[in-house]
Amino acid sequence: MQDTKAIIPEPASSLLSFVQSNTGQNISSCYQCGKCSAGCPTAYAMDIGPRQVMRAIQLGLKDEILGSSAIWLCVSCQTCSVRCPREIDIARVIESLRLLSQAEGTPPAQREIAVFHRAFLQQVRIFGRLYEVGLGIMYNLRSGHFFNNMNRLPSLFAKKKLRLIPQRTKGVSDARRIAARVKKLESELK
Amino acid sequence: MAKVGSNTGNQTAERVYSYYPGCSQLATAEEYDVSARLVSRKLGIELRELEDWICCGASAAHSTDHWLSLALPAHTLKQAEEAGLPLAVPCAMCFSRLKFALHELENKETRDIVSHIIEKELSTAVAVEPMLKILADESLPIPVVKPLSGLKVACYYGCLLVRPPEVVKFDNAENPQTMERLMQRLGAEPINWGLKTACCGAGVAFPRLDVVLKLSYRLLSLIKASGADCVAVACPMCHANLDMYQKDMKAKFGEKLDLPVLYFTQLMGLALGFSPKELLLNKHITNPLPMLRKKELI
Amino acid sequence: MSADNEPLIIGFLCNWCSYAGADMAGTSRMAYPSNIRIIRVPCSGRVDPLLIVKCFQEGADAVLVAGCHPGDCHYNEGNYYSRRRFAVLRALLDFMGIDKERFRVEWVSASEGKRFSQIVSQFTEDMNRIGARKAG
Amino acid sequence: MSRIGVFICHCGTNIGGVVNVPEVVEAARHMPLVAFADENKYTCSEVGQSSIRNAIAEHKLDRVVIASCSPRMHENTFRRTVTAAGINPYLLEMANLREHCSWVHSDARDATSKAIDLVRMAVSKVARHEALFPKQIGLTKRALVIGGGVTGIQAALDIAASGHEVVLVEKEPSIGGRMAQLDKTFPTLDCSACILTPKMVDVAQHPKITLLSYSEIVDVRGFVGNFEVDILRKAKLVDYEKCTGCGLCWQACPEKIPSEFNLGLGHRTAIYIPFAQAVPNKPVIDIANCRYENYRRWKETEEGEEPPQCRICEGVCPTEAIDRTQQDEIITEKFGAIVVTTGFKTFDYSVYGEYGGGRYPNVITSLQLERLMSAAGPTEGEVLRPSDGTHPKSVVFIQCVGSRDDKVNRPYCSKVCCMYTAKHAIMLKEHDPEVQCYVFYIDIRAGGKDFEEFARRAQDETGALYLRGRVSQIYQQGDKLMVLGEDSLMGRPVEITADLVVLATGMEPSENAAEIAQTLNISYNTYNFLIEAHPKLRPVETQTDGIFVAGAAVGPRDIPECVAHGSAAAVKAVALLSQDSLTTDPLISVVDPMKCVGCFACKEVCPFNAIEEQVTRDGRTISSINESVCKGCGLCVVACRPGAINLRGFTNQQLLSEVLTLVGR
Ligand SMILES: Cc1cc2nc3c(=O)[nH]c(=O)nc-3n(C[C@H](O)[C@H](O)[C@H](O)COP(=O)(O)OP(=O)(O)OC[C@H]3O[C@@H](n4cnc5c(N)ncnc54)[C@H](O)[C@@H]3O)c2cc1C
Ligand SMILES: Cc1cc2nc3c(=O)[nH]c(=O)nc-3n(C[C@H](O)[C@H](O)[C@H](O)COP(=O)(O)OP(=O)(O)OC[C@H]3O[C@@H](n4cnc5c(N)ncnc54)[C@H](O)[C@@H]3O)c2cc1C
Ligand code: SF4
Ligand code: SF4
Ligand code: SF4
Ligand code: SF4
Ligand code: SF4
Ligand code: SF4
Ligand code: SF4
Ligand code: SF4
Repeated sequence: MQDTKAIIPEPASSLLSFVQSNTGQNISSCYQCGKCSAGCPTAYAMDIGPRQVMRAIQLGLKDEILGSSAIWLCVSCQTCSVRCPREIDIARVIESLRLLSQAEGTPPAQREIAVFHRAFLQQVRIFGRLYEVGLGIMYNLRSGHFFNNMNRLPSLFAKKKLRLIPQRTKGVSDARRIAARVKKLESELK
Repeated sequence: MAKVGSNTGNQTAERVYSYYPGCSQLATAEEYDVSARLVSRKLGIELRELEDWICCGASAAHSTDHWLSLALPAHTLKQAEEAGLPLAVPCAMCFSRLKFALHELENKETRDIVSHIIEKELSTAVAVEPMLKILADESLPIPVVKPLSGLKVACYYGCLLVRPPEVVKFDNAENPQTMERLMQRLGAEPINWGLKTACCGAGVAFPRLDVVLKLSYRLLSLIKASGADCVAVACPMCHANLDMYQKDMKAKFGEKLDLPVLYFTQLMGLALGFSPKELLLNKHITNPLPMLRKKELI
Repeated sequence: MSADNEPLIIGFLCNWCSYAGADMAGTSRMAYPSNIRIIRVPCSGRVDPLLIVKCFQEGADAVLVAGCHPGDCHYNEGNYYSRRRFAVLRALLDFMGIDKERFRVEWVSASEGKRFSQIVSQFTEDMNRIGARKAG
Repeated sequence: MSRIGVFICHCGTNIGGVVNVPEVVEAARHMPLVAFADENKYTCSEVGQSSIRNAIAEHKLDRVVIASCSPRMHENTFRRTVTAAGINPYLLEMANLREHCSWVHSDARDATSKAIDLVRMAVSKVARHEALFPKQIGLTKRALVIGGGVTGIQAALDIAASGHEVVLVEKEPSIGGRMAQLDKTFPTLDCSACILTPKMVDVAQHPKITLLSYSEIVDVRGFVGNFEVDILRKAKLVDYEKCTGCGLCWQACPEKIPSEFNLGLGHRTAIYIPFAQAVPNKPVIDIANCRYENYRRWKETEEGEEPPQCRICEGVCPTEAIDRTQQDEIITEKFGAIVVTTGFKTFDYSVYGEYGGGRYPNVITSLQLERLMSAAGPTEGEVLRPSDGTHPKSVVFIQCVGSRDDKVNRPYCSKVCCMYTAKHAIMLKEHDPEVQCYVFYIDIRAGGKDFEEFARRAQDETGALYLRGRVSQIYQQGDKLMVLGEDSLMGRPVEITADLVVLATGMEPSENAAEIAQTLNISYNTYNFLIEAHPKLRPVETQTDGIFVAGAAVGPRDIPECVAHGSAAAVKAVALLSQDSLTTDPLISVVDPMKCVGCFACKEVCPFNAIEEQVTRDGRTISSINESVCKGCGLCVVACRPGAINLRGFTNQQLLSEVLTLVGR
């Protein structure tokens, strides 16, 4: 990231054309009205809101975006996309930025969220379905928040909310094979 | 489309669906699955669970891996296509992921790649319907035996069931009415409130509980102020966020909510005469039984 | 007709835009080759495709039709009609064995003297390149 | 046998410096039918023109070619020259040796040989010219103005001031339009009624103006100078000859209906005038809601419950003016010019579910706020919340609702709402100093004389807080409204608790704008705004001669612009009506009735609807071109396969002969 506050715009940036072609959205048509940020449930917690993400794409400020917490705090609720007066699918744009940041290996600004997503997929790869207890344990181990949600466990078990034994499905082989083929495809695409 | 048997007019008009419970419905949201099945059977709807189905990938796949986020639901779509029946989906998250995949697969190029991944030729000729739409179908008579009179219900749809409209093609994104009309048919009184489709914090409870607390509290406090007795939901994630953390909210915001959060299928079940036990009403963290007793509904 | 003016280009220019654009090229002294002969018409929609066929049959090397930009037509929609008719004409010329490069439709506004001069220069150059039409 | 004279101009050295003029003259002398050829130093000079006149007389010339500058420059000059010498002005042709030759070519040989070609083309064309005579047609010196808003009122008054008769047709019971609903007007804060009412009264009293209120246009025939218009006069059930406007009837009528004029915020009776200063100040009976009319309808079928027979109005009326026998009637009138000023309506914001879609009583539109602020309005000028009648203390304004939004297919800016919102912020503070106003905006558009100063006043002096950002959602919390926006300058979400939210809903054309446009055969855009002949240079004309457009029906605009526009349309109409007759341009298309097979391919392409069907004496239906309407574009000529149509001045034979002088044989 730049250590100066002055913006050096890159109007015809490769970021802009990448995002536009990757998502089919015309980012240049964003006129910065702010309706997206206004309705975004998690904007209050973001370093830059969805409107600023759009602006940053217009200016080509790649590091700023890929390193932002916005792309991780976005919960894909689609509120912004449904209301944007320029009909931009902002949620989709943010999703593509999140994928781009991982492809580029940018350290996620919200590490815990990224860890959570990965732990989740790990469960799917192992069991074919989500195993919530496993997810909790895996997440706590990886995130370093060892006691996260631990105080809730007794009541969850008491209400039989959690299964101690993971679901078994023959589908697990399907899930594993799909995951493997995706991995292969993606490495080929690179 | 749902098959409607020849003996129309008869309560047992035959409607058959493939059924994709989704992971949560086998664990934290078991009561949703159980009540959905009970109610369906009562209404003459047959649910045939897909065999050996796998996870839809939820927000994790779509946040981290584009092709996986399409391939996992595509596998399920293919299963449904092979079963030749419309697919009934209780969980709003699964529904959303399946619908999104379906939408993306309309693009031939995408479809070819995903077909290649799952090693099966995909089509987009699959009907995917949310359980809410199926059970609230107005042409389907509901044999109410115990009207939910006097019960004020705040219907909460969350994000994924109705957005984006061009993908999910269900009800209205800003002011949906399906659940309200259903509650009225059950004899309950749906309240009018303005955040029916606002976000509860979705899947970030683990990594960012603070966000879920803030967003879910905003919903619950508005519902509480609107005088509702309980909340009806159609999504296990909404349920978890609204139901599980009310104590934490009290600690953080100082308001005692004590607002039961029920699956709409559980409320249907009550009206159809099932017992609290059958409907697993005891599984909720915020216990709904005292309120239901007070309202003389159980 | 004088032999040193080959290739011969016949230009049909609409009175309101393109003819005025050619006038503009004149007032601004924007030189172009002298091969073109301009016929004034009220609207590019007045140009009968059969007349263009006739031009070629009689030995013209090239034909230019120029009118107002789409949407600017003095007669609202005349140039839309001409666009459609000329699309059909192209196919016919092809059938007649006439190189489709020899027939060009351009939009030139009254202020586009420079554009007119450029179009004619380019067109003449292209026609020089592909050469005069073989008699017959 | 024609005798053609050719005159070739040197234009000083402009032509002669490049083109070898004597060589061209020599070549011209040998062209077919040329009886005389000569050169001039400056043809357009008095000397040049008189030499032409002399040559015509001396050599008995009957057609003339002038080879000089562009016909766009001097064709009219030379038409007059030859006319003075007794030749029909249409037996003239020009060759453009300057703009199209000497000025763009430097090689003398090439330029000279091209000049000879151009003269040859002109000679062959002029030989095929016919003498043409422009026609004079009569016209009806009356104007029709459709729509009695401020624009139509202005247009009617200005036309009438020129001494021409005007009929003003208004579909509502009163003229005044939207402006009558406003309280004060930016940028000067004049009271709207105070400046509009005198104009409305002038309309009613002007001897040259006939006001047809409660009336609509149903059909229009004819063409410029000679329109024939069918006007529907809706039954008012009140005889305006007898009625004195005393008001006893509407004070006594027991039936209460939400008032359209007050946008549902108050009530009116079944016999009513829409507002106190209405013009005409006489009531109409709302047939759909009058108790006795409902009774009369019931009487016919006797289905359902018997409604009460009321007739109270008839009882109280001192002049027996109520006339139940009145029926809708259609009258036909003739006009020379038509001015369309059908105005606008405000965007229906119910499509915005995120703003409550009309479910929250305390979310109102700006026009409703005007009614609340008006001393003559439903709350007598007190701004009270519709839900509970309390005074709001925190008021949020949202701009650009139904404007600049592709989502609702309204990408355009409504132009007046930034200004009227500023007005509302200023006014509200005057009404109640304790009010805090918040204005959500995207940009402030205050271009206009004194506009920016006015908009600043709202921010600088009234303490209104302007927040740059479009609001995403409004929801009700208790008896408050929560407004979720972003302060995009800080980049942070904002939440405001409001007592009242005012939506600056955009402008769109009135409901039946497209129908009116179709009836009149004028164009309209995708939003149904009428289209002017040229957005800059012919802003009140249309492509149809004799029909003019003005005001908010053409696009969003404020009162100063509407008034200027109305006056502009009036001037254009008056300029037309002031002529004793209309001269038609003879360079138009004609049908050869013998060749026409009646396929009407021509009619399909004509952009001006100039082609009519006509039955011949031998019973064939053939095409006939209305000379007053045809503009001579020639589209029909090309469309006609049997070659039955020709365009005078640009006939098939002429164009072909020009081609053939260049190529072939
Ligand atoms: C909330 C609000 C506040 C405003 N405040 C200001 C302000 O402070 N200052 C300012 O300059 N401008 C203001 N404006 C703008 C102003 O109202 C308009 O510029 C002006 O009223 C337009 O006048 P008009 O005559 O063109 O149209 P209208 O006022 O709409 O008049 C059109 C008339 O035609 C009639 N009509 C429609 N169709 C037909 C038909 N088919 N047959 C016969 N009659 C028909 C209608 O009934 C109406 O009487 C405001 C607008 C709004 C919405
Ligand atoms: C950079 C620029 C770009 C623009 N682009 C556009 C555009 O794209 N579209 C658009 O619609 N508008 C545009 N405009 C605005 C447009 O130029 C003006 O609206 C328009 O030219 C004003 O015309 P006018 O006749 O009122 O005034 P002017 O053009 O100023 O004409 C006034 C005339 O009066 C003469 N005059 C002055 N004083 C006297 C005197 N005492 N006695 C005799 N004669 C006198 C002057 O010499 C002048 O000829 C632009 C303006 C600028 C500055
Ligand atoms: S809502 Fe759309 S136009 Fe407005 S700031 Fe967001 S992306 Fe840009
Ligand atoms: S989709 Fe993401 S960016 Fe858009 S409103 Fe929801 S959380 Fe915010
Ligand atoms: S007639 Fe035209 S070309 Fe001749 S002197 Fe006059 S301006 Fe010049
Ligand atoms: S009472 Fe009679 S005279 Fe008086 S306003 Fe009514 S209709 Fe007219
Ligand atoms: S008959 Fe009665 S309801 Fe009808 S207008 Fe007269 S007073 Fe009103
Ligand atoms: S005038 Fe202002 S409020 Fe109205 S549409 Fe334009 S920018 Fe928006
Ligand atoms: S196109 Fe020709 S033949 Fe057909 S109706 Fe028109 S004039 Fe007659
Ligand atoms: S010349 Fe043009 S305007 Fe005249 S009748 Fe033909 S098509 Fe219509």
